Amino acid sequence: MKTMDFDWKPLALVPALALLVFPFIGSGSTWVTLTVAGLAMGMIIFIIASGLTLVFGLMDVLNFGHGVFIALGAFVATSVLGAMGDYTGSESLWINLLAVLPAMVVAMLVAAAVGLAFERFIVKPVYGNHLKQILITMGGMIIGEELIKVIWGPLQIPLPMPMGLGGSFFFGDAAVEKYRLLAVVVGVAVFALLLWTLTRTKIGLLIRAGVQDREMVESLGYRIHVLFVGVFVAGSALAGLGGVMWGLYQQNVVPQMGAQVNVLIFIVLIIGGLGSTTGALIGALLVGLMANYTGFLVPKMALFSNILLMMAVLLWRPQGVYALSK
Amino acid sequence: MLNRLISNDYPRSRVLAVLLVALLMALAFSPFIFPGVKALNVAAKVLIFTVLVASFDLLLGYTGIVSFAHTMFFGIGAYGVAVAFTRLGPDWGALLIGLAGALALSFVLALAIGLFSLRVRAIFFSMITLAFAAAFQTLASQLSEITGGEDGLTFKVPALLAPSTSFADEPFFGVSLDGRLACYYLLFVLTVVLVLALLRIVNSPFGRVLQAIRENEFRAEAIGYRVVVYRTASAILSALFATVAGAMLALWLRYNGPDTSLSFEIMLDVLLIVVIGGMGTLYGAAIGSGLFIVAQSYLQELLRLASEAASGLPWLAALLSPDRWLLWLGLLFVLSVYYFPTGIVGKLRALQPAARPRVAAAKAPAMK
Amino acid sequence: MSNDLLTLEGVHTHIGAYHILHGVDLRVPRGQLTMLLGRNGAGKTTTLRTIMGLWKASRGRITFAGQDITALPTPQIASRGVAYVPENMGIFADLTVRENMLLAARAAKNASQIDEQRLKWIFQLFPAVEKFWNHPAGKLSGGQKQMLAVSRAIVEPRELLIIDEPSKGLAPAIINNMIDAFAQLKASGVTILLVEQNFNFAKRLGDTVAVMDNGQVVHSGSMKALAEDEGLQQSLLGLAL
Amino acid sequence: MLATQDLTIRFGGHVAVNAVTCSFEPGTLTAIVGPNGAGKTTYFNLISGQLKASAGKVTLGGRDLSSLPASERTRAGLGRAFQLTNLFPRLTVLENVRLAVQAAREGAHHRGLNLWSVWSDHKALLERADEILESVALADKEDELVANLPHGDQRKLEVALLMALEPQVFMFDEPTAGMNAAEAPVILDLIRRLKADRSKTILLVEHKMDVVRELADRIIVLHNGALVADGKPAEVIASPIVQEAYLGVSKETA
Amino acid sequence: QAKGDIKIAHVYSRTGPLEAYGKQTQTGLMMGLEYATNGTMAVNGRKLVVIEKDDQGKPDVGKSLLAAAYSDDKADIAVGPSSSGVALALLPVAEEYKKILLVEPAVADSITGDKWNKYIFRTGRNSSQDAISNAVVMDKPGTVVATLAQDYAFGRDGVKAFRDNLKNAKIVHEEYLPQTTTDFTAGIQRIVDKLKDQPGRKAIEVIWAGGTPPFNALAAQNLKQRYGIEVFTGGNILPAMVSFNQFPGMEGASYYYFGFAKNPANLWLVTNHYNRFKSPPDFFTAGGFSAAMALVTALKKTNGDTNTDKLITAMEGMSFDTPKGKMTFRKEDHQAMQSMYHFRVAPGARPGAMADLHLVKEITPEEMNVPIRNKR
Ligand SMILES: Nc1ncnc2c1ncn2[C@@H]1O[C@H](COP(=O)(O)OP(=O)(O)OP(=O)(O)O)[C@@H](O)[C@H]1O
Ligand SMILES: Nc1ncnc2c1ncn2[C@@H]1O[C@H](COP(=O)(O)OP(=O)(O)OP(=O)(O)O)[C@@H](O)[C@H]1O
Ligand SMILES: [Mg+2]
Ligand SMILES: [Mg+2]
Repeated sequence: MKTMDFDWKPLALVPALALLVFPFIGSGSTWVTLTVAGLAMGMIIFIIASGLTLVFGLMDVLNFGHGVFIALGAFVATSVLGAMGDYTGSESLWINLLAVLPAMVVAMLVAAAVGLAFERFIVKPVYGNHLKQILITMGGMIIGEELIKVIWGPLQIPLPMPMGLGGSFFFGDAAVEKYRLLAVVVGVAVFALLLWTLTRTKIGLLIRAGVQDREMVESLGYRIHVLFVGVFVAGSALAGLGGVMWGLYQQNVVPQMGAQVNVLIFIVLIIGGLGSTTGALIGALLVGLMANYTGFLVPKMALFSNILLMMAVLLWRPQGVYALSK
Repeated sequence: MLNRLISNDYPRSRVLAVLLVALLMALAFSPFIFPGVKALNVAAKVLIFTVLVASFDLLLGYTGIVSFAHTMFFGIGAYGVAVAFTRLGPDWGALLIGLAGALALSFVLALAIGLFSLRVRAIFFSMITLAFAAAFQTLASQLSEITGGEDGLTFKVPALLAPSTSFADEPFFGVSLDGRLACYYLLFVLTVVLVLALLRIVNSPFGRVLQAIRENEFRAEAIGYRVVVYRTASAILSALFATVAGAMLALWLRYNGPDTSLSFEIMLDVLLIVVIGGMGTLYGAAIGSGLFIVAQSYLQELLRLASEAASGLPWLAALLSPDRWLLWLGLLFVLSVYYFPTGIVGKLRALQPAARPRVAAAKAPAMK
Repeated sequence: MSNDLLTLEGVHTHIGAYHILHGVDLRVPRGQLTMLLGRNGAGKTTTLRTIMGLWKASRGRITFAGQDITALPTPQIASRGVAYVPENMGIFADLTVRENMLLAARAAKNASQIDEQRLKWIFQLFPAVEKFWNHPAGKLSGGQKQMLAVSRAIVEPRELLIIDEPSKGLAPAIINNMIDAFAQLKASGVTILLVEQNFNFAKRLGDTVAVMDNGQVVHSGSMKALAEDEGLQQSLLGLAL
Repeated sequence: MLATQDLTIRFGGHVAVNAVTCSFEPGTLTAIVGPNGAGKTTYFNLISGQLKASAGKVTLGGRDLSSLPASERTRAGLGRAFQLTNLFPRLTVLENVRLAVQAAREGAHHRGLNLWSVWSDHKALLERADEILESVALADKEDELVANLPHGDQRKLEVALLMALEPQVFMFDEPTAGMNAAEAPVILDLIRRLKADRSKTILLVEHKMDVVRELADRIIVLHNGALVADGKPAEVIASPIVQEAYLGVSKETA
Repeated sequence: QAKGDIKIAHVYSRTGPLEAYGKQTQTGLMMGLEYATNGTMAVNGRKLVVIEKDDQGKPDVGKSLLAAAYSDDKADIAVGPSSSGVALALLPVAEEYKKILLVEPAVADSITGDKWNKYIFRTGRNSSQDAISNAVVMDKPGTVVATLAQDYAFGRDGVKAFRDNLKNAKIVHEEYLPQTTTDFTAGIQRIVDKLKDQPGRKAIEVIWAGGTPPFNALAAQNLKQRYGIEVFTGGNILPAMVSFNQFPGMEGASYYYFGFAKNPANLWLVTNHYNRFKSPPDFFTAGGFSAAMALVTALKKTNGDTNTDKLITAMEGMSFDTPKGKMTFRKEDHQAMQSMYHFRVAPGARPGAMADLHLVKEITPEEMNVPIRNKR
């Protein structure tokens, strides 16, 4: 009665890629800058994708509206941080964090609340039907984006980084933006929390079972709907958090930002394989690294690096790096 | 005769039949019933979308493949014609060369897609096509030497179809007989022919196998159908029809650019029309296109009126602002998936008491 | 309180536009094994699903342990002590056998918390469950899936077991085991409602019997009476036997 | 003649079918029995091409089918009904059968590759489909959507599809499971008629021993993937391995 | 035949990606008409009516809307659109209907270049004017420059025009990044690797429109302190220039900034915009305003006659006042010659606050040699 052995190969992809490109880049400091920035970027991508990993991976709901929650989180952050100018303007990192933390919390709460409504009115009737999910969540996405425009206006709004978080740490010639390190910390926390919930509790099992045969799970006495709502809300909240991180990174927000990241997130999930948090993390890290390396070595290909990466992974494992048996 | 023309596939609902005839008549006489440039543009767009959506329905509704790369073929058709006219000048030879080139490219890509669709899970496949469509659009705007990049291509069409050509000095029933009108009727005839051809295909033995594959691919293989072959053929056919629709678009607009024929918004429109009209029924494509395009074209005007009426309530006025027309389109999207899971055609057919005359009608002679 | 653990009174069920059950009356006496027989399409499965709340009764009343459960949602019905094995077995194909069992053992947080005695008992009845413990359940053979489905229903003590055709696809040896299992369960006070096509199986186990046709119960009585009464069997032959 | 030679499949470490060599003559009905999980369905899957063998060969009339996909094997004459019902749920009963007839028969419909005729013009197919539905007593339900059929009728339709394929070799996987005693005879009659034809090869997986006793000319026994017994029904049933491992006369089961 | 209303169709992005730009233009246009007609909204007794058309940023939509405006709505003259792509598609429509299209604010050179026809006028600046003024700002001997631009026609044309107009400084590297780039690490790294060991003054010229501009990423790298690399760029709309404040002292050349020009029109615009919207006018507000002033000036010259040929004659070579001072439609290609502004980001600028620019010098039209690219 043992669980299966852990599959290390995909995990090794990340260092393998980094080492593989080293000779092409030549300069050590450039390599360090690119690699560290790429990994940290991967972490940010992981954060924005993590909510969808939950919802798509566990509940098999392909939520095209996920991007809206990202945008929502970012817009809420502009309001919260805007109201806390004293804190963001301070040079002290700790006081800055005092502003960023509430922004994150509020963004997550708002996204969660909207997620609740989204689940009830949009997703609930279409569980188990991918096509309808795609259609209806796209409708939801359009509505959400327009509502953001109604509330915050259609314009790009600046979301300035708090003073203390700007700038970089320098190690010789290599530069690492401070903000990216914060992203790594947040990303690792999200990852650990997700992993714990999914592997140490029955929740993950129940949801996977519920997706395959909802009636049977109910017949066993579980209120699957409550669970589904919970997961969806959690996924939305994570998207909200991702929105804050993404918005702060770009330092400006536009209502379309959600739609802009959707494809990226999907690619990460495909690479990672359905339902695997670890897979999503690896997918995100690979995407982050790959973007920087191709951007440096063959900038013309940078636009297509994600797709090439995805194709390569799918040729190796058609179900993504960590596929559940299907 | 009619029977053969529509491949024995009757609307199976009196209301639907009336709607279809009304739509056909409206499109046939549109220039005379609804004068004005805008109305003619709307009518032409209905024609083009009817072909595009019907071709997509072959893939989605009949074969059960969810692909987001359909606009890619639409774009290839449009670019084929646009590039040919730009390079070779506005004559019919250019049109043929452009269309042939586009069809060839679509064929190859669709073949690849069809084969690929078998390798990965369906849901993966649709996400991958999404990424591909996005990449293709980027590619089109990157190759500005050929495609005109973001700015697209503006070009001239053969004299017969150009707006400046006039066939009669006097207007006919208030409509000037110019190249624009000729172009409209070219599109009209093409649309009728293409839709009837598609109708024949979905009602052929081949079309029936596609439905079986949609329902249960595994079993279709087990009773002796090579799923790869049928799926790929369906993907290719659907792509070729979409390519022609794209060529029609370019011919009508005398312009093409990445957003015009490749944008994801068009894909969304197509999806929505398929759903509103009713998946797996080609008539739905026609009815859906008619309704949707007209609604889309006049929604902003409608909202302007509504928002003025609601000016007492600022928040409502903000929601009803014509600038927020997409909001209402999105709502329409959600509601139609909610309340019209089988689309307009499905709803209308369900209203008709004689629910299954198709089999009965087809079988009656066979029983003797 | 009556001796009936479960009663259905004049239950009607519609599925979409179809009217399937036309006033089903059924009593399942406490501590007994009740067989529900009837030809294909008689409405047996529909009756069971209606009891479980998976389809809602459009008219009539269903009570469990004296309380009205007609309008309760499925999870609440299950939580009152009802276990259900559906016709299609309801196996979670992507989960392992262990995970399937763990979900059925609602009190257990992980596999080691499943009642060991009971698990041993199940392993002995259905060896395949132990053998494939860490395998994806979707890969099991047809009969193995059926065993898993029944195992899930009995991994925790329940008051009422509702099972739709447990013997289908099982090898004779396993059918024997299953009969043993039901007998043991019954002895421990569990009430069982079985739909069964296999009359031999039914004969050996049933205390009471109800025969359905056209969405109604057309006969009910004791199994013994039916088994001995050739004439009755004859008249119900087309329906059930 | 259908034959398998050293047919084997492994799933990870588990050998589900282990070097089974056996041949089946036209005109005989061979029953395949064995405990649950013995590998019977998997053996069928290997023959009809749903699974690729790890080793071994499948031949029909001397022709090696091992590398062909399932659809080609069906066309070569192997017909198969499934243990777990596997139909086209949102098509009508008639359409399900018609599709199978279309797949099996040559004709102007080119086995479904004809894009330019109307399906209902191919009347012969419809007639044949009707005939088959009559024979399994489903004719009155031909316009129903399969999804709405009760389980028992779906089992019948499963058999009807097999009939429609008009194969050389008929493989039935528990055709009467979930069918009641009044309905099962329809299917059993069909099998009897096939048997009477004397030119068809029939393979039957069945757990109901009375059915096996009555129909089988020969029984083979699979146990843990291996062929452990082969012979006349009476002998095989009496053999200790069947008595113990299968019928459970002694309590030892695998 | 001076009777009836004068219909002006304004085709712009009320919705779509350029919604923000389009709305500024519309506001500016309306305010400009108001200012130019002294609030009467009429010329020679003929009322000016603006018909708004939403092109959604789509060339095909814009095309059919403009055709409908000329033909169905009988518009006398059209203004717009927001995007260059749409503008290029509109040009033939104006020719087809033989009506004037006053392009504002689309910037592509080809609009008044090889795609031009005689019905096209433009009040907006073109890419060359942008690039030339930016070149003027940084063109000092001994300067080595790397450009950072978006990889599409706008970016490449911009760099080309910029390069053509540098006399003294030397371009050592051109970096093109996808329009949608959000992570600039690799691109900046490539530039830094190229520039850091160069002698002399080192500069990066950023040519970026829309999307996420690279300024934050550049700022985070401390390039000035580490390698002595300076950053230059053109102006932008106010929200986009918030990130400029991370580079106190950064220089560049801009089309408009509300505090720069001191003339009655700008004074009126800034005051009234503040009063009505509680914010200063922006880039495209000034553009719309200029277009309105051009129209009214032309109509006054023809005494309210909207005959296209008369208008063209009136407008060719016509000078008119705008919030940016005097502009003149060059006869050859109908491009409005206008001033640009050499600016410097205020040394004490606070990150996150609204952009705070100081005027270094007005670059007058005479100082810029804007090439004529059309064929007449
Ligand atoms: N989803 C459905 N939609 C419409 N009708 C249905 C549906 N499911 C079942 N039916 C119909 O309800 C009737 C009763 O079906 P039910 O499955 O309850 O029969 P059953 O007695 O369990 O038969 P079996 O022994 O074959 O399992 C049948 O006539 C069937 O056609
Ligand atoms: N795809 C697969 N992956 C892994 N194991 C499999 C797979 N398919 C079948 N098996 C295993 O192979 C064995 C044989 O299964 P099979 O379905 O052939 O049994 P069977 O003899 O038909 O049993 P039953 O009478 O219960 O239908 C089972 O133990 C099953 O778990
Ligand atoms: Mg049943
Ligand atoms: Mg089996």
